[in-house]
Amino acid sequence: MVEVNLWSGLRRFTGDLAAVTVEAGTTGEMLDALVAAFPGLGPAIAAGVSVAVDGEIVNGRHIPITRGAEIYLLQRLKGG
Amino acid sequence: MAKDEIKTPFKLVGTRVPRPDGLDKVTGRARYGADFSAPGMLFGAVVRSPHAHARIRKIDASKALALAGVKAVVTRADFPTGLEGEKWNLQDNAMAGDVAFYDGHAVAAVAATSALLAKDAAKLIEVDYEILPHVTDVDEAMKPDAPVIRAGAADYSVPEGMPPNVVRYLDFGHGDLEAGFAAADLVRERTYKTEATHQGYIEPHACVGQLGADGKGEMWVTTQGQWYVRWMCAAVLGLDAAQLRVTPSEIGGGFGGKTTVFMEPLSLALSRKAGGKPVKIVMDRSEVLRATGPTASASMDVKLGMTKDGTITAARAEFRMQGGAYTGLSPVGEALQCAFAPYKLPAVSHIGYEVLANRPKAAAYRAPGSPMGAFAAESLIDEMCRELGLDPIEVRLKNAVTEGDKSSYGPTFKSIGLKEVLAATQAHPNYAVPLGPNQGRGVATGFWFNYNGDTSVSMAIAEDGTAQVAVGTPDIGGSRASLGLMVAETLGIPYEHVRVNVVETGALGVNEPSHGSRATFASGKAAVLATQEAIGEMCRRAAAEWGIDPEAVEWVDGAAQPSGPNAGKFPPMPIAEIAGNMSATGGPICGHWQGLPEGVGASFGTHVVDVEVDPETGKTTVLRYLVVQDAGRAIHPSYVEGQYQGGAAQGIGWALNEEYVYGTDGRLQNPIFLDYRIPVASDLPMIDTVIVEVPNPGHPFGVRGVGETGIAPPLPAIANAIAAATGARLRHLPMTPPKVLAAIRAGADG
Amino acid sequence: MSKIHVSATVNGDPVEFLADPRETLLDCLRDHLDLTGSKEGCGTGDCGACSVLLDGRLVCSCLVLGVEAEGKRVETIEGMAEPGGELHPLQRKFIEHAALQCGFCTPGILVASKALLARNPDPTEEEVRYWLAGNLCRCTGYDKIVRAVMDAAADLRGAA
Amino acid sequence: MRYHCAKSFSEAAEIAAGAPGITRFLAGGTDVLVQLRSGLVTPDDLIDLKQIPGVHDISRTPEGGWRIGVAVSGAELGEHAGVKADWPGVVEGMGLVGSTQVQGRATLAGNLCNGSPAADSVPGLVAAEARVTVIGPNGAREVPVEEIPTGPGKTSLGPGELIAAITLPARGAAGGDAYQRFIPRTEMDIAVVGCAVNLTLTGETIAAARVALGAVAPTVILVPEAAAAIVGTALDDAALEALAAAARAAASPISDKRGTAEFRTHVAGVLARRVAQAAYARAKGDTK
Repeated sequence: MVEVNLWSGLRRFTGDLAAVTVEAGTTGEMLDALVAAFPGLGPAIAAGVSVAVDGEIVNGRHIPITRGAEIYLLQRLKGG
Repeated sequence: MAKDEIKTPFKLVGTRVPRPDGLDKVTGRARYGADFSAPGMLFGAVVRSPHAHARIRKIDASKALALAGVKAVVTRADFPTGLEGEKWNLQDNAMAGDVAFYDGHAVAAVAATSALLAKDAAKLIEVDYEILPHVTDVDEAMKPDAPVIRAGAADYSVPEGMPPNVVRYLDFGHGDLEAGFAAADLVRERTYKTEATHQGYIEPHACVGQLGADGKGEMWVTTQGQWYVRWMCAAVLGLDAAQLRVTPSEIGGGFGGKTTVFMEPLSLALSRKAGGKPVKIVMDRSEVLRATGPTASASMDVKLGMTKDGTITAARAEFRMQGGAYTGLSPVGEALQCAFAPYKLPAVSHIGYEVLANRPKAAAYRAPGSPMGAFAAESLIDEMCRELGLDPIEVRLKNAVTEGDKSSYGPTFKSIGLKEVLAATQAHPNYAVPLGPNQGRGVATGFWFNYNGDTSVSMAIAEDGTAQVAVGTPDIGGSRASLGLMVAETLGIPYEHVRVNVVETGALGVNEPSHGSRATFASGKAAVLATQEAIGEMCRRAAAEWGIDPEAVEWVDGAAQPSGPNAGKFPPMPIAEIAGNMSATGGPICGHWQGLPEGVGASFGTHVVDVEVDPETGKTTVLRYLVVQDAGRAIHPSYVEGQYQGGAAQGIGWALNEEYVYGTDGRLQNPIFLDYRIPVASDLPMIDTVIVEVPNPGHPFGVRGVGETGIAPPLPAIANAIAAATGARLRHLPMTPPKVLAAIRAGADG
Repeated sequence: MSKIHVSATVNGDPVEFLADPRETLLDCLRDHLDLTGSKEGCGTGDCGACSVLLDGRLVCSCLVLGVEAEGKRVETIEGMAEPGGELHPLQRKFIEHAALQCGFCTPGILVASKALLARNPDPTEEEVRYWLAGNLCRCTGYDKIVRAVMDAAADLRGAA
Repeated sequence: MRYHCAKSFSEAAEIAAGAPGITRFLAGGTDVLVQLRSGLVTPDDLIDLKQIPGVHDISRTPEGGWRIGVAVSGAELGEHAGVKADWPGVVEGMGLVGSTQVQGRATLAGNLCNGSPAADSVPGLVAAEARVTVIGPNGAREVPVEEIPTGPGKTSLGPGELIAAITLPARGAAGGDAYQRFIPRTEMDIAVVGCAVNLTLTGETIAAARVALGAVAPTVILVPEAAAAIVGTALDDAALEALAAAARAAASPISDKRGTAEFRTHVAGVLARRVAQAAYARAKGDTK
């Protein structure tokens, strides 16, 4: 199980939960599990989110997530 | 890679070698976007809307097509329909459909046998417009009764009841804001505005595109990312990506503005319609300013709480930014995430609005969003430091984040060098120079995440033991030199024995552009990993020759040598010998790495500027400038300094003079360098630099990426210096003489 | 619109080309003579990337018509190094000081700097900055450019 | 566009008078080419004046002034020790037009005929009481320089008329002139306000003065009230304040992308003071 920290604007889709716990071994599984638990998150995740795992903003659905990892969803970042 | 695995003693990394493309670039041989020609080439010109917002009733190209030598005209009717999201954005921005959304929006394009003829023909294309109401200012565009630019463009994030031009809403933060402000001794809330600025690269966009009826195409183009050009052109035109081969030219500056397409798909569309003849399109400067991607303009509220000793107790930011008539390009999220990133905050709230306006589609510009956020947040921190009589660097040190601290935007920081940067700033002699009358000193800090991105690098050992490296990130500011240094260091061969080639899309897997300060980090890490693969192969070849276990061979100083129990049994086998025999020992020796290089390291910087303000005219002169920034590791210190200096100069321009000026008719009033005033040589002093090195454990040499952070601090640093010199606080960029004078005359607090 | 025949000397070599009267000298150098080292950054004389010497005088070639070159001497970046390839001290110093990043403004700045040192072998920093005020560089912040020019000047004085 | 290379002024005037469409004369070309490139003005006939004998010359007039040919570039003017010694204000005004590169081409006459109220060389010429030689289908005439521009982009030159030369009067003893402009950067900008002052002294006292302002009205203007404020004074603080007030009063600028009317009016006063001090110092013999 990993705890996923959501940005405030997403709470209206999660019954005001700021953090959601899901079962996931990768970033992709984590995003899918979020949408399964809270379908209202679907459009947000489809629109593109950035994921920070243990303080590092990662790209892609393949990034492994270990138990107890710090996970944040961030609004999508663009390069410069 | 753990921290202790970072190599420290280097032979080449950290030296100031000549860049490999230097000779071509000082002799005029280097070929940039407009320097390419092909046999049978036609020339394209683009017809652009003179209106900020207009329905296109009819386009009549008959007079143009009647001119001898005119070969093709394209309009939106020549492009596929049914695109969605960013693909539609790119297509509609490249060529307007029913509506022109901004002054300069392309509405038609023509190809002819000469550039002059194409221009003449463009003038003969008649467009019938129905002028619509327009809005260009972000605050005006936010009003409920503003002209609606694109109904239904808002995404999931926008709650019911917001004004019609709000297309994205952001809301994030943590902690108890009310308690935070209650714990403060001083709470201040201010509003700030920044105007749109352009990246201002000196090389206009240019390309030669060729597309046959068989769907196969070629493009030669100035770009930060050839694969981005490929997917974007393929999307806009409905082509198969792999059938389009995109070759990047040398690039005359990009700063984020050459990470997308504008007229590139038009050249391909014209070529296809002209029987597959190549079509060259070169923008002029006014097209660059009117119709490529500037950055957003912003309107920002910031509220901060601070105790008497300088501890920040709470922060709130509400930012509104327009990024043109299309969604997704206003960097409001990044601005919010960067604004308070340098500080430990028990409570913080960020609110953002992305707003549509009748302006060109914004593009990335060096640390997108960070300069605006820094301007608002760092100006207010400075104002409060002055009010409380506190030293601005001490206050920043007191609140500075370090490894393990929770960031303002959520995640916990890994290794970062902000405290080291602040300490180096405080110790620098510039911070102690006495100031004269009408002079003031300003300090500010900035942040950029840095970025990795899709990366694919191949390298190969040549027959004589020299090495070639194929990378996909165009060299904008000396990255061939830094990549060459890292590969040579890894191989243990002279720097001159490595050639780094920036290659076309057919030669590697997908690479993201040279953006996000990623070229030296990501292509560098990939190049080192690819080189290690080739080294592994060379060790295996040596082991086979010696008849020992490959595991018992190590690579030292450009040669394979037996290690462990076999140490000293055989003389080292140098790379030239292994390479010379490669054909007999198993064939070519190559290395490759592809993926998303993990381990990005964020970079903080602090700037100190001294200015003098003419109290009679409000004109600001920059007397002294210092950039201190954490590079992680400077592979080529001269080009790291160059990034610091260039970022500072762009930020100085943004702070003092650069802005998009729109008339009441919605037309851009300053589309030439005469009036879009970037800094000239006589405007600036020498820009002093200090490279702080807190190595990034995520990179084999400790690189963080240095390109972007440096543009953020100048905006607030100069505002803070002007406040120190005059007592007047400027909260609306640019700080032009009329604005500064008005603020001075209005009293101490404008 | 008929073209006009133009004879000129470019980098010491006699050249001939046919120019539309609307074409600038920059267009003619780039498109008719394949000398693409001079760049167009603005077309309005504000950026200096097209700097050349016309009868020894520093000008923006985008502000000169091609037909005006008739009988004149034009010097461009392509003629700056010795015919055998030995670089001018300015060119060497620009590489040494990392005075270029993207390199697009570099040809114009080198040509302009050469014109400066021809008339002022020992310029101050301020003189260099004002002389080059019409050569925009967006990458470097000018610091390393000014240092390279001053170092090249010192080099040339030493060599003289 | 037809390109003509005139061999004499009368030939140039003849071509121009006979040309049915848009005609432009090419002296330095720094405005004409920009307009051509941007598509703003594409002349039907472009008449190059640079091959006409004498157009590159700067010569002494019998009265002790200077006659400056129409094709003399800013750089050539700046290198002319004689003009520089007599009329440093005129030379520094021209010297502020554009970059070093533009200086290699731009001319006084071109700057004047472009009709910009912000033209940097014009206030100095007006303050110096320069005159221009106009040649046209009906022969030549001499005109005070301030009568040439009539509004933004407009001149009083008739069809077929062109400027052949600009004449500066003799400097005379104890005189000095100066020009300064205000721009947001240090170089490469169009003047937000420009001011030229030309004065002569009797002892410490200003005997005569002319003050001209640029970019505060539809044309460069001569401001007799500003001159009156300093004539008879030794440029004391009261005179300087009266000068500044007169300059502000004479200013009727517009607000545009380069500056607000309020700012321009204020800076007109500031510059008038600063420029008068510079001219006064020169008249007293301070070099530079």
